Amino acid sequence: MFKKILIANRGEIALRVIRACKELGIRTVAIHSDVDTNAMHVRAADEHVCIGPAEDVLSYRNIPNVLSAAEVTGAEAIHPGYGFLAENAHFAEVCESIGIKFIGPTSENIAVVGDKAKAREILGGRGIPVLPGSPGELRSESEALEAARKIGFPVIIKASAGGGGRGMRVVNKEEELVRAFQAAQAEAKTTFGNEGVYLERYFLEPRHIEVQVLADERGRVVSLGERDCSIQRRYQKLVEETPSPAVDDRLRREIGRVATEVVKAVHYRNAGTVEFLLDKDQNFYFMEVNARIQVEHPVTEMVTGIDLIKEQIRIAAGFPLAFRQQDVRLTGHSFECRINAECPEKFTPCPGLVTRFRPPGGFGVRVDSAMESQSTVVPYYDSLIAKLITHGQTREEAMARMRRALDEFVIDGIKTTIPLHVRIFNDAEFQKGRISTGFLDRLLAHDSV
Amino acid sequence: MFKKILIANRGEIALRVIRACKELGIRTVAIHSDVDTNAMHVRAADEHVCIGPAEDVLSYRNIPNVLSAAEVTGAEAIHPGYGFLAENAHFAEVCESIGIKFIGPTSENIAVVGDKAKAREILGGRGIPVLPGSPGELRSESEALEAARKIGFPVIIKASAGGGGRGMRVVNKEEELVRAFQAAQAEAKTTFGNEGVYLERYFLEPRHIEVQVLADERGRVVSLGERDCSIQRRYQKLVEETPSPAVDDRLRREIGRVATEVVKAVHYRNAGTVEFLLDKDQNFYFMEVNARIQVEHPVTEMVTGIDLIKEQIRIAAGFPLAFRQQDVRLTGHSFECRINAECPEKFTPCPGLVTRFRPPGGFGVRVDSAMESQSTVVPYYDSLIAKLITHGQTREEAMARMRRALDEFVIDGIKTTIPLHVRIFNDAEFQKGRISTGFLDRLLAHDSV
Amino acid sequence: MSKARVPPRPRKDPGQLAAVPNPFPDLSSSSQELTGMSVDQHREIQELIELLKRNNLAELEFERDGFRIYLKREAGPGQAAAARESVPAGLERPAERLADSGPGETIGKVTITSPIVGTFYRSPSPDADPYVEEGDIVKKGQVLCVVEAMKLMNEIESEVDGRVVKILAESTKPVEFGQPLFLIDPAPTP
Amino acid sequence: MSKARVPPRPRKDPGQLAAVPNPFPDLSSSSQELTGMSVDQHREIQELIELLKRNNLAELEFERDGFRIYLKREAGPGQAAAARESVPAGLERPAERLADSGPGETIGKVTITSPIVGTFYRSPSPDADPYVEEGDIVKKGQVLCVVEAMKLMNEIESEVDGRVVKILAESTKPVEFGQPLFLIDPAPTP
Repeated sequence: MFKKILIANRGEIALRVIRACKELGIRTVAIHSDVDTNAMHVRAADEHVCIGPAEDVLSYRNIPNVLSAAEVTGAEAIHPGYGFLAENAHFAEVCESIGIKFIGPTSENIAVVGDKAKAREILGGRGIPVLPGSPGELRSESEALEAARKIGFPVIIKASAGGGGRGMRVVNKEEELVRAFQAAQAEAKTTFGNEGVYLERYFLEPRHIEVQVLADERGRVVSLGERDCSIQRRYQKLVEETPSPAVDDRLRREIGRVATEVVKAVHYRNAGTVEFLLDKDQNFYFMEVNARIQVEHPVTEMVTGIDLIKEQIRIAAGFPLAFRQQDVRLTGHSFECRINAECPEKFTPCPGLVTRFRPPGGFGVRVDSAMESQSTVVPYYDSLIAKLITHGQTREEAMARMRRALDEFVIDGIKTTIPLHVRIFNDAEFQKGRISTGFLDRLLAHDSV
Repeated sequence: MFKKILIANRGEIALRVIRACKELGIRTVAIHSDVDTNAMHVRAADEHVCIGPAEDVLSYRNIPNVLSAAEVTGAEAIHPGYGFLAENAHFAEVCESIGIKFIGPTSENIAVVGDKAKAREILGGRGIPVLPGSPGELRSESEALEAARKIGFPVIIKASAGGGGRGMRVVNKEEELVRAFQAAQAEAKTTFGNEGVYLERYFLEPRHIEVQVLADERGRVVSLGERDCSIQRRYQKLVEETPSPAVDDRLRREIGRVATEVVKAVHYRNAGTVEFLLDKDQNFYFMEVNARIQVEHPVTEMVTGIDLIKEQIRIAAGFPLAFRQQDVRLTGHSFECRINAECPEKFTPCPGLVTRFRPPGGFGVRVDSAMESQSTVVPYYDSLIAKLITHGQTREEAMARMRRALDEFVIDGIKTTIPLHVRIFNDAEFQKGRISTGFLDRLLAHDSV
Repeated sequence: MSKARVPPRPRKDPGQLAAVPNPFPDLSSSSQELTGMSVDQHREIQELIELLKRNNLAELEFERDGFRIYLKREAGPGQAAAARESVPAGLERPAERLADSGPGETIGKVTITSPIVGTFYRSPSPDADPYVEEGDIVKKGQVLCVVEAMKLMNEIESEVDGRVVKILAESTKPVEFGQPLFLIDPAPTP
Repeated sequence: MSKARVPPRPRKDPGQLAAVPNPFPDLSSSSQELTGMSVDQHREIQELIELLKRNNLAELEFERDGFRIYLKREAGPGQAAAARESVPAGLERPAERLADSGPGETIGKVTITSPIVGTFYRSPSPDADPYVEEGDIVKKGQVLCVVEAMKLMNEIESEVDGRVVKILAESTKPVEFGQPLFLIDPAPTP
C-alpha cells in the first residue's frame, strides 16, 4: 500500500480523500493556492504545499507545480478528485512516465472515453445500445443532414470534446439544422479548441441514469447499482438518488451488465461511471463514461457500504477487488443534495464569509463538506460547499430524513441552494419519483408565472 | 398515528426523538427547566413548555408538571427518553390512567423487571440461564451465608432496587460476608429506600453483552443482535459496539432466542434490552431487562438500518412490527463513544461554555448531540454531551473511522472524554477485541504507575 | 400557591385537549445566540481599556474572528477618552422574556409567577366575577387566580399587600412554569 | 524566474524522495484557534499603536481575512489626507506568512519569492560556491539561486539592484510557491 498520497484538489473532495487515507493509515499531502492557505483540506492533511496563486490554471491545474509538490514531499501517488486534472490524459500520462501512480483510469482510458463520438462508435460496434446518432464526427453539412434524417427529429448536436451541457444544441426541424450545425462547430472550436461535433436523437424528458463501476488492475469489474441524476439545471446535477425510482431489479441487472461490458470493452481501470439515458419506455442508451470519481458517489456508498475512495486507492495500489458482483448488496435508499454557494433563484455564485455553519446530525445523515463557521467561500472555484446525504430503509424515509436535515442545516453569511432543495423535496411529483431531466426547469418556471 | 408527542427529556435524546417525530410528520412538544430555555431540544421542537427550575426533581422528574404540559398542549403521547421518568412505573401508570400513551413498556413491565431479584426468580424458573445466585431477597445473615456457600466465592451482593453499579459489594471470602451483607443492606436502605439485597456469583472480567429487542402490542418479538458494552468505568459505559467480537453466529442466535424468551415471559412491550454476562467459556447468564431505549441504541441502528425510536413510536401507536426475525440483517460493524463533559483523567464533570463545537463528518460517521458552538453545558444534569457513532464494513474499518472522527472532533471551552477515547482506540488489546468489564480500569491504572 | 382542591366541575372535556394548538408563543427564536460574556471576555475588556488609557487613544475597536481593529487617537488635550463597551446578550429568563411591560414599569414591583404548568383562570367559575381586576388593592395571601393542572385547581395567592398594576396572562389560556401572571405594586396606597 | 535548463547532474535519486519527512513547517496549527485574543494579536495591537504614533496618524483600521486597511492622518491645520485601501478577498499571502523577520526589517525591502514548487539550491553544484551570500551587492537580473522542479533547474534572478540583506530559505530544502527566498535592500549602497 502507498505510504503517502498527494491530493491534487481542494474543498470537500480533497477532505473526502484525506479522510479515506487517514482510515487506511496513509500519510497525506495537500496542495493549495495562496487563497486556500487556511482551507480545511490544508489543515486536515499531514503536509501541505502552496502551488500557485488563486487562478486554477496557475495552481490546481498547474501540472509542473503539482508534480513538483509530489516530488519534494515524496508522495508515491496522486488522487485527482474530480474536476481540475481528474480527466486530463496528459497529466495521467506524465504521472505514469515519472513513476507516480495516478489514482484513476489509465491515460489511455481517459483519452478513449474522452472522445465521445469515438467511444460511441467503438461501443455501438459491439452491440452496446447507444443513442441513435451519427456514426462519428460530422465532417460536413450534408453528412449532418443525412444523419439527422436517418435518426429522425428532434436531434441534438454535441461537441466531441464537450461535457457538462456545454456546446449542445437541440434541433427540432430539418430547416434549422444547417445553421445550428455551423454554430455548434464554431462554438466547439472556441470553447474546446476542437470543432468536432456529432448528432444524437433528442429525447424529451428522459432520465439520466448512471452506473457506478469498479475495475481492478487485473480487469475484474463489478457494478454497484445505478444513480438517478435527473434533477438537473442546465446539465448541472443538483439532487441524486439511488436506486432510481424507474429501475426495477430486472432493468438494474440489465443496465449493470451493459455497463460492465462497456468498461471491459475499453479495458477501463479503477472507478468510473457509465452514463445512460432512459426513455419513458424503459429503453436505455449509452451516453458516455465519466473517467473519475463523481460528486455524487456518496449515495452509492450509502446503499452498498463500500467506501469508493478507499477502493480507488486499493485498486491503484495493485490490490484485486476483494468482493465479487454477487457480494454487492444494495440496502435502502439514499439521496444527495448539492449545497452550492449560490443565490437559489438566479444561481449566481455567492462567495463570502460563512459566519455560522451548523451541519445537521443524527441517524442516516451524512455531510461531506470542508466548511466550518468562519470559513470563507472564495470566488475562484466551483460553488459546491457541502453535500448533504441521507439514507433510509425506503425512499420515503430517506426523503423525510432529507427534509428534516435540510431544516436543521444552518449556513449563515452567504446564500445557498438549501431553499431550492426544500422546494424539490416538498414537490408532489418528486415525492412520487416522477422525475426527468426537465423536472427542475419546470419547477423553476413556476416562479416566473 | 399520533399527531403530537411530548418529549419528557432534554439533551441529545430529546433531540433524537424530535428528529424521529419530524421524519414521521408528528408535531413535538419540548419541556424544559428554566436553565434550558435556549437548549437545542427546545428550539428544535414545534412547541415548548417550561416546567420548573433547574433541579430535575422539580422539572424533568416533576410528574404533575410534565403531565400538565402534555394536557395543555394536547399531546397524545409522551416519550420519556432514558433516565428521568423513563423507568418510573408510577409515571407510566398515571399516563395510562389519564389516557396519554406512554411510549415504552407498560407500567407493569417496568415494575416487574425493576425488581431484579424477582425477575431473576421468575426467569430462572422458566429455564432461562440466570447468574448463579440467591433465589430471591436475602432476609438474614444465615440465608446469605447459605446462599453464598452454595454458589461458591467470590460472590457479589446487589441491591434489589439498585442499578448503574450503585449498592454493589464483592465478597471474596466467607469471613467477609456477614459484615458486607449488613453494610449492603444499610446502604441499600439509605440509597434506594429499600433494604432488599441479593447475592450472585461474581465473575472476574466478564463481558457485558446485551440484546436489543422490540415487542409490539400484539406480543410479537424480534431481537436485533447484541451489543458489547464491556468498556465501563464504575459500571458507566463509555464505548459500545456491535457485533461483539466474542459472539459468533451460533451464540448470537442462542442469546437472541433467550432474550426473546425473557421478553415473552414478562409480556414485555415496546423497545427493551436484555442484559447478559458472558464469561470466558462463552457461558451467558441473564442479568436484567432495561425497560427503556438505551443511550447506546444507535450502534444497533447502524447495523440493522432500523430506526429504533420510530419503531418505539409505531409500536406505541398500535402498529404491528413491519418485519419478522428473519428479515433482520446485520451489516458491518458499529462503535459508539460517549463524549462526556468530564475531565478525562479524574472523570469530574466539566460544565461551561462550549466556545467551539465542530462535529466530524463524512462516510460512516454519525453524531447525536444537542450541542453547537456557544452552547452551555449546565451543571445540573448528566454530563453526556455527544455520542459519536461510526459504521464500517468490518470492525477494523469502524475502528479506523472512529480514530479519524475523534481526531476531527473539536470541542473547545470545556474538557471532554475525547482523549480517553483516543487512548482506548489506540490500545492493542482493544483493537484485538480482547475486552472485558475490567479493561478500562486496567488501562487507567497504567496512569498511576 | 396554596392548597390544591378538587375542581367544582370539569372545565373542559378531554376531547378538547387535542385541539389546543401551539399554546405558547415561540419565545426562543430571538435568543438563539447565547454569546454570553465570559470571565475571559471581562478580562480582555479590562485590558483593552487599559491600553486605551495608557496610549492616550480616543477610540479603540476590536473584533474577534477575522481579527479587526480600529484605533483613534486623542483629538486634543483635555478631552476625555471615550470607551464604547458592548455587552453581548445574556441568557434571558423566561420571566423577563414573557413580560410585555417595559423595564421601567416593573421597577419596585412584585411579579407573581405561575409555580406550575396548567390553565390560568381569573375567576372560580365561568359565570363568577374575577378574583381581582387591575387597580384592585390586595392583601398578602389573597387569592388572585387559579391554575388548573391535572383536574386540580391551584389557587395562587398574592405574596404581598399592594395594588394589582397589571394582569399579564389571559384567562383560560395555558401558562408555563415561571410565567408572570400579575404585577403588584407593593407600595402602600393611602 | 528565468529560463529553465536541464540540470547538469541529478541532485538526488528518486529513492531518496520518499524519505523526506514533512518538508514544510506546519503553519496552520497556531492559527487554528481563532477564538480569543491571542498573544500574536496582543503584539499586533501594540505594533499598530506604535505605527500610529510613529507616523502621526489619527486613525488606523485593520482587518485580517479579506485584508482591509484604513488610515487617517493627524487632523493638523491644513492637513486632512485620508488614504483608504481595500484589497478584496485574499487571505494572507504565503510571503507575509512565512517571513520570519519582523515588520520593521522588511520595510522598504524587496522580497524575492519562489515562483514555483521545488528544491532550493544556493549554488549551481554541491562543491561550487553559492551564487550569493548575505551582504553581497547584486544587480537586477543576477542569478540568486536555482529551484529544481521536475529535474529542471530554474534560475531565480534578482528583480532589483541592491544588497542581499537576508537569505530566507535553506539550501537543498523544498520551497513552495510564494515562499520568500531573499530579502534585498534596493537602496543604492555608496
